[in-house]
Amino acid sequence: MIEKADQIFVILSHWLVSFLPVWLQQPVHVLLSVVAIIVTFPALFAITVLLERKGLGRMQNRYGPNRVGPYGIFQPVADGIKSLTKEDIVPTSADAVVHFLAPVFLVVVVFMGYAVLPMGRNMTLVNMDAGLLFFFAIGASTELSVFMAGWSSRNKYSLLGAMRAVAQMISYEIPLLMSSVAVVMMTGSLSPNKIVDVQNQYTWGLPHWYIFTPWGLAAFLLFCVAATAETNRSPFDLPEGESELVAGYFTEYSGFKFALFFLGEYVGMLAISGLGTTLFLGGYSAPLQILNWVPSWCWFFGKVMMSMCVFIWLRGTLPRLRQDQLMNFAWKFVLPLTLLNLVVAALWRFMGDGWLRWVVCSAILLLAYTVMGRLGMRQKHIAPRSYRYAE
Amino acid sequence: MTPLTGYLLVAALLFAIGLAGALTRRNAILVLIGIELMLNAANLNLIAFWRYGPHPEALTGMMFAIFSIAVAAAEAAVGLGLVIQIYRHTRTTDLDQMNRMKG
Amino acid sequence: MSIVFYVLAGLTVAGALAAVALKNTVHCALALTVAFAGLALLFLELDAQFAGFAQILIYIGAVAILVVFAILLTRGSETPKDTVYSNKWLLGLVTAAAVFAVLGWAVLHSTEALPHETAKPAVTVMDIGNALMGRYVLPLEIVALLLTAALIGAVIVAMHEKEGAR
Amino acid sequence: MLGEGILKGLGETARNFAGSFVSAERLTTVQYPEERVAPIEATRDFPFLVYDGKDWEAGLRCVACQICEKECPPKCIYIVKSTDKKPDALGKPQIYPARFDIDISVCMSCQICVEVCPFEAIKMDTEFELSTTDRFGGLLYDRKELAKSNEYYHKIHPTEAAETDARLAEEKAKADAKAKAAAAAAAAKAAAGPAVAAAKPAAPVSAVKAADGEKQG
Repeated sequence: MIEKADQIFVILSHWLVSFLPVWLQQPVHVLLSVVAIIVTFPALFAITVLLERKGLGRMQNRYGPNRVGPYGIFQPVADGIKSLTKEDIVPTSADAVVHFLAPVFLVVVVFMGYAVLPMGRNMTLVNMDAGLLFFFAIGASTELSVFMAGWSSRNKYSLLGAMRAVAQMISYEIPLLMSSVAVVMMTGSLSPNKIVDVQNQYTWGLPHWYIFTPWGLAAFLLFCVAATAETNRSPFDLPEGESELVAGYFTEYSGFKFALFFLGEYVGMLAISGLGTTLFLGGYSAPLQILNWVPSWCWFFGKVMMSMCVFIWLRGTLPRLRQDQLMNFAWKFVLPLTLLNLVVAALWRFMGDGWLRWVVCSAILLLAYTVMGRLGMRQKHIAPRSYRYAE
Repeated sequence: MTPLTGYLLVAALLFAIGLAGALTRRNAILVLIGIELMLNAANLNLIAFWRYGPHPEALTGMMFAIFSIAVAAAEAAVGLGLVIQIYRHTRTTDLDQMNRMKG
Repeated sequence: MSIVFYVLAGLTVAGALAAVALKNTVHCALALTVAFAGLALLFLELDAQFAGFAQILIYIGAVAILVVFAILLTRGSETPKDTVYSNKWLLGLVTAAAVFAVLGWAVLHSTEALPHETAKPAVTVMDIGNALMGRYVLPLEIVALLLTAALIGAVIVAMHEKEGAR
Repeated sequence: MLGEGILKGLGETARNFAGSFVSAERLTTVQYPEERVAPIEATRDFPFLVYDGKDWEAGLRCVACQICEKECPPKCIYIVKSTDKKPDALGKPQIYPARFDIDISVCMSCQICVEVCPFEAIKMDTEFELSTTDRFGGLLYDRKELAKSNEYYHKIHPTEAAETDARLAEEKAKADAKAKAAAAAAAAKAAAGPAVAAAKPAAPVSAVKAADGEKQG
């Protein structure tokens, strides 16, 4: 029975496909899983929106939305209907084609990222052995859609917002990649399935998740920082800083296209937290051996929603970073630490088992963290503002 | 018309388009775009020959293409850096007007 | 010749033509991205998975954005006043056509040295890793050196002069 | 150590988050239409006319002296005096407002009309849910809608109402005393009058006219 619950989706899909002629079965099977993804993740997006608004409310000592339906459950539905029925105004000076393509391109690209995430035991849409590289390649092309949106609106604020967003995403893409390279080094394969299988073993009931190793914890924290920046969230949401940039690159968007951007951002967040779970939190493996009876996909979606709650928690707490602080932090703190983490991961691998490697690796990382923190991020002497007027 | 010749023809066409772009366009960046296209055409050739070549397990073609992608990215970066510097110096990216050697 | 190849080839060539022929430079850059994407799909069609993803990651992820940044920094996005083509554009077209003619002739008349249909090479990332670390370790180090040099070079070239010398 | 501040901040929001479910004093939100907070006594929204007794028209304290109309900064009060008179609380016949309109969409609740009103006739109400569908007529209140009983005034502003009533009662007492004294003096003069009148009937008439002349000057 437990096995059936775990493989419920796979069995369901095979059962549905069995009615079709043989040559049609494989494409329809893939089609079914694609439809499943396209249905579940926007549903998760709706839940996250509700969680976010209620969570932020509770953090600020107030209720969240509780008027639309019991405890505000239908609030996402209301938001959805509102944004769908809103009039879609396109500025006359905007470049219509690129203006329309930007959100479509963003959503398509973000959904393609889900093809490689292992959501449960043999529940991966496409089992590529270079799956991780595919995910990062897809992640890299979201910047282009951000730029297209910013430039095509022909509006100073949106261009400025787009420039900031692209600069931020590029400079945080390298730490994102480097911190996952550490995981790839330890597993020896780029395939997310293999990464999860390696983490799925247990000693004394405790799983081999990478987050429980010093270099893994460091890589996970750096990955989270880079992921928050990559999806323009919480402390790094400068591009759509409402206070100074109106709404950043999607100022000139309204109605359905704005909803698409909103969807793209949240589905991107879900994808990057899905990847974080796969790389560091053992994808669909249970936290304790005795809990293995719970279906594997429950763990995956549980961990993804937990990381979303952490995103929301960060958003409720941290103020927005200034652009130069943001860049400074990326190039002078996060990147060196990720490179050092690669060295520590190598050290961890070749020092063999035993407590020594725990001590050495953690010592190096802590030392580097304090030194970098004290040295790099000390309050530098702020030079008087120098203005450069347009020549 | 074996698949290989198909790929080679596409690569040749891409190369010709890149060359045409590089030769006819006035804007320096468009010339760089033309050069990028030519480089990509070469990569396509490499991988086509690797795929339909005698020893695909030797990976020579693919490795060559990967290194060529890396080098082309570096070249694009430096090239665009130069273009920006020239623009900042002479206020124009129009190649026809860059005919003076004076600094 | 599978239909997929024709579709992808058409996409790539259309993207390349648009990248070269369009008037608005930013549209050229976006068309260039379409050409890069078409090429990446062609690589995947040729079962060069690693090269295809590397192409997407490097070209669409970085080079396209670089080109677009360059266009914006040099105020290229405003529509130019005079014609977009240099005044010796005909000569350029003729040379390009000649080059294509020669290449096409060479390709079509080349002897059938290579077999038509070879087995699909099962290339895993492990083999690429071993090749990179084994046979191609020297080129790898050289490329690493070159990339660092290019990184520093590009920054120095494009750095804003501190003393504002005009 | 870099990151200490972040952890402290996260701890604070977490405490808030958990606290809002547990401790009542953290979550101070009042769900407005269902739960209501009793308005504090000094609340003031829009003016209303006070009337004594049962019949609002007869008991209306306002004597249409139009001071509030002149003093009202946004000029939202419009008074039309009545032609006849009606007895007020002290029994003296007074003019009353035939029309007394306040446009509460213009009124800025500044309470100047209450301060300047010598007859304690206009006070500030605590009623604020006055939204209507009709933009123009709906918010123009006439005399009938403005008039509210003194008991209602006691209900919304107890202390202030008590003071006002005390002051009115005192005035009434003073007026009664004066009236009584005047009546007594008149009675005494009436009693002494016939004796003097018999002596020189002609003299007092010119004296009274002279006295009137002085008073006029």
